[in-house]
Amino acid sequence: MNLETGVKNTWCPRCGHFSILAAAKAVIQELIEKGERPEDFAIASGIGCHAKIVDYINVNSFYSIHGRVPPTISGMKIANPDLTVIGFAGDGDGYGEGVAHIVFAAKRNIDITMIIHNNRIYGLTTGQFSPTTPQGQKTKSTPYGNPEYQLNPIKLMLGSGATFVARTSSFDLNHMKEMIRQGIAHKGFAVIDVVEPCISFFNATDYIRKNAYVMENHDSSDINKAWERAGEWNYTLEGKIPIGIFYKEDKPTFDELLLKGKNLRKS
Amino acid sequence: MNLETGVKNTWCPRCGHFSILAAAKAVIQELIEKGERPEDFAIASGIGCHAKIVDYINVNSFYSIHGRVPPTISGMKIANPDLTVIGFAGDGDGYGEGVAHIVFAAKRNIDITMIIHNNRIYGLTTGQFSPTTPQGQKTKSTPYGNPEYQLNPIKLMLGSGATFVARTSSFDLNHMKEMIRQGIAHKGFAVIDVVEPCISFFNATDYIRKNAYVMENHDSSDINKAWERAGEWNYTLEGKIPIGIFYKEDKPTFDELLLKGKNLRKS
Amino acid sequence: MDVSILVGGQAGDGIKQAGVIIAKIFNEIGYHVFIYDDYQSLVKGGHNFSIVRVSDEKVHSHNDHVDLLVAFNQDTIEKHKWRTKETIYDSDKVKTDGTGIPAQSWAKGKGSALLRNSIFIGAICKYTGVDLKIAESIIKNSFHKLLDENMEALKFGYDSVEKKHDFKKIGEPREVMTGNEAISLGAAAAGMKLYIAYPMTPASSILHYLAKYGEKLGVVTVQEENEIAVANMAVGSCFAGVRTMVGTSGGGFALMTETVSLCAQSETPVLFVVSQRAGPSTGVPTYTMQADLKFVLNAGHGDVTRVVIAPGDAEESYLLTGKTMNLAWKYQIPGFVLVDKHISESTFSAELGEVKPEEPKLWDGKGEYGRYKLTEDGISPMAFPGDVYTCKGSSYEHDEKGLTVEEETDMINKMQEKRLRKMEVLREELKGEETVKVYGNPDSKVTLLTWGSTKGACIEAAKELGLKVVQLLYLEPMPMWELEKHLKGRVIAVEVNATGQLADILGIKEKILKYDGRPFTPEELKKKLEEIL
Amino acid sequence: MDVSILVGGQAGDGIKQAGVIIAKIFNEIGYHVFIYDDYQSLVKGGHNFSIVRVSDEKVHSHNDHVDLLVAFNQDTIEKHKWRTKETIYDSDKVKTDGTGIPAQSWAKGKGSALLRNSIFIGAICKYTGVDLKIAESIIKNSFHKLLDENMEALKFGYDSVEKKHDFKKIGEPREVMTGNEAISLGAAAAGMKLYIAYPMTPASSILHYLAKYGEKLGVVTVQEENEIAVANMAVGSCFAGVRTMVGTSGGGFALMTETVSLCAQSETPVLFVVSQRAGPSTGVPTYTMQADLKFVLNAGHGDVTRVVIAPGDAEESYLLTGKTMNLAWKYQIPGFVLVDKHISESTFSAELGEVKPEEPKLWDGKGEYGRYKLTEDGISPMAFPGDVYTCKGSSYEHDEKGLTVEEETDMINKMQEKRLRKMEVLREELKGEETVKVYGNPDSKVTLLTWGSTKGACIEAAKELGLKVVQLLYLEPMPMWELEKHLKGRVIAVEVNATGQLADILGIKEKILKYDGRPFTPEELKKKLEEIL
Ligand SMILES: Cc1ncc(C[n+]2csc(CCOP(=O)(O)OP(=O)(O)O)c2C)c(N)n1
Ligand SMILES: Cc1ncc(C[n+]2csc(CCOP(=O)(O)OP(=O)(O)O)c2C)c(N)n1
Ligand code: SF4
Ligand code: SF4
Ligand SMILES: [Mg+2]
Ligand SMILES: [Mg+2]
Repeated sequence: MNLETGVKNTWCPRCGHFSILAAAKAVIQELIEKGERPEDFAIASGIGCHAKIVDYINVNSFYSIHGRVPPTISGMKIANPDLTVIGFAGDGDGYGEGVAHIVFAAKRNIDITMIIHNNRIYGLTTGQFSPTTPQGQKTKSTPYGNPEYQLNPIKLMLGSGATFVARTSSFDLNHMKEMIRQGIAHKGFAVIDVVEPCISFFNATDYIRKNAYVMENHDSSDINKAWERAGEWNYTLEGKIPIGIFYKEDKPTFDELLLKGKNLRKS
Repeated sequence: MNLETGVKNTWCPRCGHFSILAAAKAVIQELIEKGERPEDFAIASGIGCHAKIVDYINVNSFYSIHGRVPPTISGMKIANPDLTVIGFAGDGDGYGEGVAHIVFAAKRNIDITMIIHNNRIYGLTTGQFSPTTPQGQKTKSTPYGNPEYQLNPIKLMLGSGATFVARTSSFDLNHMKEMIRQGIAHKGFAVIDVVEPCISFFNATDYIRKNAYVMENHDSSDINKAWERAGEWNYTLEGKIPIGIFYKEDKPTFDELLLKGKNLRKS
Repeated sequence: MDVSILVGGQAGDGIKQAGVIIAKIFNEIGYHVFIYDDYQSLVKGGHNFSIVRVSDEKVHSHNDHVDLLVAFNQDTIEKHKWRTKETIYDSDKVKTDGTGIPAQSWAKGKGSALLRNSIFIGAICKYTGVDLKIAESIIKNSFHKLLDENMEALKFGYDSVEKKHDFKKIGEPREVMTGNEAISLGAAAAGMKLYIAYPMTPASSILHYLAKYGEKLGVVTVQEENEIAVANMAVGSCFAGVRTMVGTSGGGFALMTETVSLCAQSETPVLFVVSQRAGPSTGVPTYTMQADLKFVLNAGHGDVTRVVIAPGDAEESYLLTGKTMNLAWKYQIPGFVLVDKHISESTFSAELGEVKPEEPKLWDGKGEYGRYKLTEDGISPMAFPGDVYTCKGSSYEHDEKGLTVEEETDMINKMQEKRLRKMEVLREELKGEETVKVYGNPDSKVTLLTWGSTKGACIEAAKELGLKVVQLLYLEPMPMWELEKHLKGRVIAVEVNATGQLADILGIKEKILKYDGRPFTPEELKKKLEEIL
Repeated sequence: MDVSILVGGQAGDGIKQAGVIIAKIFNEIGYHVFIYDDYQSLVKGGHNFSIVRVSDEKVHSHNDHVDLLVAFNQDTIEKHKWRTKETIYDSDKVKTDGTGIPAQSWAKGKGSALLRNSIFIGAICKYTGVDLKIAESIIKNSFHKLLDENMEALKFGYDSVEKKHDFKKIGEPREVMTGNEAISLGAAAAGMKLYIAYPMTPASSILHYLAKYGEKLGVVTVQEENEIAVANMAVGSCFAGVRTMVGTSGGGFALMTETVSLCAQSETPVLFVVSQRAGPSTGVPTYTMQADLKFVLNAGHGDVTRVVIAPGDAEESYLLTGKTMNLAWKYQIPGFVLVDKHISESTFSAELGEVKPEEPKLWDGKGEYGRYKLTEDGISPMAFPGDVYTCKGSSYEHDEKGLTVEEETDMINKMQEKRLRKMEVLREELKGEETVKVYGNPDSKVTLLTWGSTKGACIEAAKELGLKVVQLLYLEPMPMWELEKHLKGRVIAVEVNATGQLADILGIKEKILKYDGRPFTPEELKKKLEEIL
């Protein structure tokens, strides 16, 4: 199965998005080799540098508009629950413009997987602060320092009722793949926050490389422990960054509860 | 100071909104008596039964559109930080249509107070399920039971970084007043979730009356304890409902950080 | 035979339901019916009324004058006494002339004030000479609580008044439905499998209706967190091959406009129902207006392709919603059903036409699939995820495979032209369809131009004055080829908005407008016409 | 004297900045300048170019042919060789004829490839005979890093080529600014204190500019979570008495349309800047188009009142933004500055006119304050929270105090009429203003109709062909009184969109359109005109 589209990649050299592309492609490839039909993949992205990813993977895709990935792929899932739908969003796209949708997708526990390219900056629009840009950071729109406190999306997702909340780092390909693999395997809403650098506008390469570490002995079935661990790193430029699954819970999904076994596309 | 507008109240008899109106009016009255200028109050509401409250309190007000109270009053505050701005929203209005805004107002810690009339239903549109309607509940739009899990807004607000998160009950006038008083006094973003019945479409009067109790020995400065307590009641129709301040933290507000002492209205 | 009955009381009295039952009773004996509902943005109290018009001819509007007033409270008398000759009222709550029934005390004695409805319905049966059995069977099908008490109440009401008229069975019953029900049924008949909405008056009852009867119709309903999510979820489900409709009113539609443009660029056939109410902004939210016309015609940034239709009653709502669904899929463009509160929430007699799903141009399975193949008619064959794996939709300008194009100006031109070409083909197709309807006196020198909910009033006023009426069904593409034929001589546009939006688009100078949220009645329109003719 | 220089390379090479510095150099010696920037939706790589046009007459457009090509890479040669007579290029990276400079190796030796910019600027100075000191002082003001190295680079470039031209100082410098900078300054001059936005090309640079220079201009900037928040925060701040502007492009504007309607109903004077780009939807996001015209004119549900202006260069952007701000506040209606990428991001010479804040009608402090007092001209005196305590704004239809009205049809009528009355008064006021501009041959039988960014190309093409040009500045109210005077004979609309939106509104049949995202050049337009004249 050839997942290449032949489209020229226009990301800046060493952009974190490359690794996410590699990880996602590898996992899709893996699943197809294991017998999933390539026809049953449907991916979507919003708008941002990250969003170009749909042009780089040769499966069914919808290049949507800024912030609207969760409802778009939810619509696909409801139309045809046999599809494996994966959404790619940026921190601006997913936690900013479209934050309402990710909160509600989590709340509903619809069976979709959201991969957030969290470079903590608006890349494509050339470097304004994003919801996860640390306070004080100088950006194009805050040349004297960002006056906003940054969001902790792990906490936000826990607070929204997400049943699979994970963080990974774009510098750890294997870990990324494992998180994506598990996120897709999770029956229900899965969000994977990928901490990565934007080389051109917020190059935290060294910091992320040095400080990301895989959580051990964490009980991901305990919502209170998940919350506490989420508080360990607050999306600043200081301290260690725990990666791994913060929380996982199994419960009936929205699409199951809504469709009760129907497939609208095939009915 | 006469806070009456003379407008005929059109809420259903025994609607929870009456008590919220009484409490809010009492606190505003109190503050004016203590010396705050009546001119310096500015309130706003979205759209919903709750929203009629601005027609019933004779201070400056803006009857906004559905879901948009937080940016509206944030604009007032940024324009003139001498104003005391209070927003009234419904559960549909504040946690549904406008959820993005309340998440970001919390994140920024802008000095506004949001009072949420949480009757867990869309009242004005005659009874569709809202973000906080319990799963399984039969409503106009889900006559065979709500397929969505309900949101726990206390958790959502903690996850968004709110610095003052409280819950109260429309059946406890004094407690409501105390929460509103403290919410307004809090320098920063304050959200008060008022659990109340909609007599016509989700009459949980008895349940709320019986089960709301004031938290004691709760350390509201501890974010992890706040989270745990928030998990005590999950917006179902079962179990006790802790009311009081879940979390409170003092840190510089967005308007301070942004304006650095300026008043745009007066400059 | 043309009789109007006004039932009035408070929100919470069940006035609306009473109106529907009265209409169904007369429908049962073969009459045409129309119900106008009037209520405010509140749930209990206030003043609600329904005017039920019963006629042996087709009717699509109510009149100012009514033949019988049924008053649940004093307010109804104060507000409507001027309209009527005869009155039946609750003598426990109302002081007036006419026939009083101690309804409140009787109903309370039986355990529920809501029983008053059945009392008055019984009274109306006697008054009009209709067999009480008809009311009994309708009430049995409508109410599920206190059935015995309701039967007693009917009887009590029946026995409390004198017979004044003698309505006989004149034919077989028709369907009785609101505009919103007709839209729901028309979409379902055209293959809709998914309806997505966020509640908003006057579109909400589509959601309620389909949530309740969806199982039977093969339609699933989803209520989303806001209108943006609604529209984009619909994009996702259409992309995955499922016919999807969304519904809202002007303010909610505003939030969908970014997605309208997405539909045009990505060629995704979402069907939008926009039911207008009195604006701007929240305005007078439970009343009617036709002031979102220009907004809907021009919504979305860029050169957006679309099809927009405006039905004027329930039958047209059914047929044209089905038609729009099929056209949207055939041409892969967003479709719009533009109605207003006066159609959505009014109740009509209806004989439904035939609607069925028409297959769009599908991919033949040969070669590699590309979503945006350039073709002569601009229409690219469709295929869906699950069937293929190279179906790539996009909001960006794109090549035939759906991959982004920024530098190749040639491809940009081709794709812009492809999208416009589809509209040319659609325009040609519509030349063979009924895009306008003409009523009344064909030789009249004066023509009334109507669209949507002013249809009923226009036809009746024109009939009395001997005028011609042209009703515009399609608003985009605008059927100029028909209008040029029919809009000759003196043309007067009749619209329920403050600026005369259709008149402005067509360059028509003379117009009769109304913008207090209330629809025209034929009487009122006739008076206004007489002033200027 | 009219010379064009094209600088081309990759994103990340600093091409845009090079263009600006070149323009500033010629500005310094009294020339008019214009810069067209061309880039894609990526940050590194791809192909960027700037065309700097230098002239002793006013210019608002670039041409296809350039006099000098400055190539940072081979791509630039392949793409632009056809345009040019002479070439300066980086001989480390490019193979072609002309003057090669080993820029890459020299710059890398000094520590930064970005020094190539200064090398080529130095080379251009020598080539055109401009004193290197001018470049030195401009670079000192623009760059803050590697200053010494940049000075050396200038010198190196200067010494690497032969002098070919001899540009002398012909006058004093003017302002050099982009359309977006002019909009920012015009709004600030008219009293803007708050600018709120969510980033979106091509409006983002207003946010960047005001964030950087706001302190000096007395303007605070806020970036919100999305465009809905932006628009509603602006409603809040305007309600509290602070002049506020927001800026976005079509897709972001779509999300603001519910609030446009709110502004009309609540009479809140938010100023919207909509800078168009190539659509529909994401389209070709870094390229230009004028296809949001109908959307902006009709955005918002209900009968919305608004004022919309379309400047065609930086000077007009400054003056008319100021004007729109003042009109919005005077009439308490939403105001719109409608531009496109080709104005927002192009750089112009400008001599700024006079703009100052004009006081709206304020409350006289007598009696109890009511926000919506009914007055003869429809304008209610303003007062703000902090000054009064009974200022009640509303999205609902309301009475004079701003309290909700649903049943009183009389008050509903009065308020609808009051809002429309303001527009009548505004229309009368504009009859005394310059709402259209006329250029070229007044006796020509052919008139080009232009709005916004097609102005420059139209004026130049018309000059060569002896035609008349009418430029529309106000789009709402549409100045029919002027258009009727000037649009006589054969009228050809020139627009950068696929359907001819203005032509359609005005019923103009003949049009020249372009919709590949690229603006017209005078040469191209002239050719198209010659084909049909
Ligand atoms: C409605 C709307 N608003 C704004 C934009 C402009 N825009 C495009 S991408 C983007 C931000 C991208 O940031 P992020 O999502 O973090 O992605 P990244 O580029 O960093 O990968 C913005 C604001 C848009 N396309 N649509
Ligand atoms: C954009 C938009 N969408 C939908 C509506 C319709 N609407 C009005 S109020 C309301 C819900 C009200 O529920 P809630 O906020 O919980 O207030 P309550 O009536 O329960 O007090 C809705 C959906 C609207 N006014 N605007
Ligand atoms: S700008 Fe940042 S996010 Fe975008 S491609 Fe470059 S490095 Fe990646
Ligand atoms: S419908 Fe519910 S929320 Fe609305 S006024 Fe009645 S009781 Fe209150
Ligand atoms: Mg980002
Ligand atoms: Mg509610």
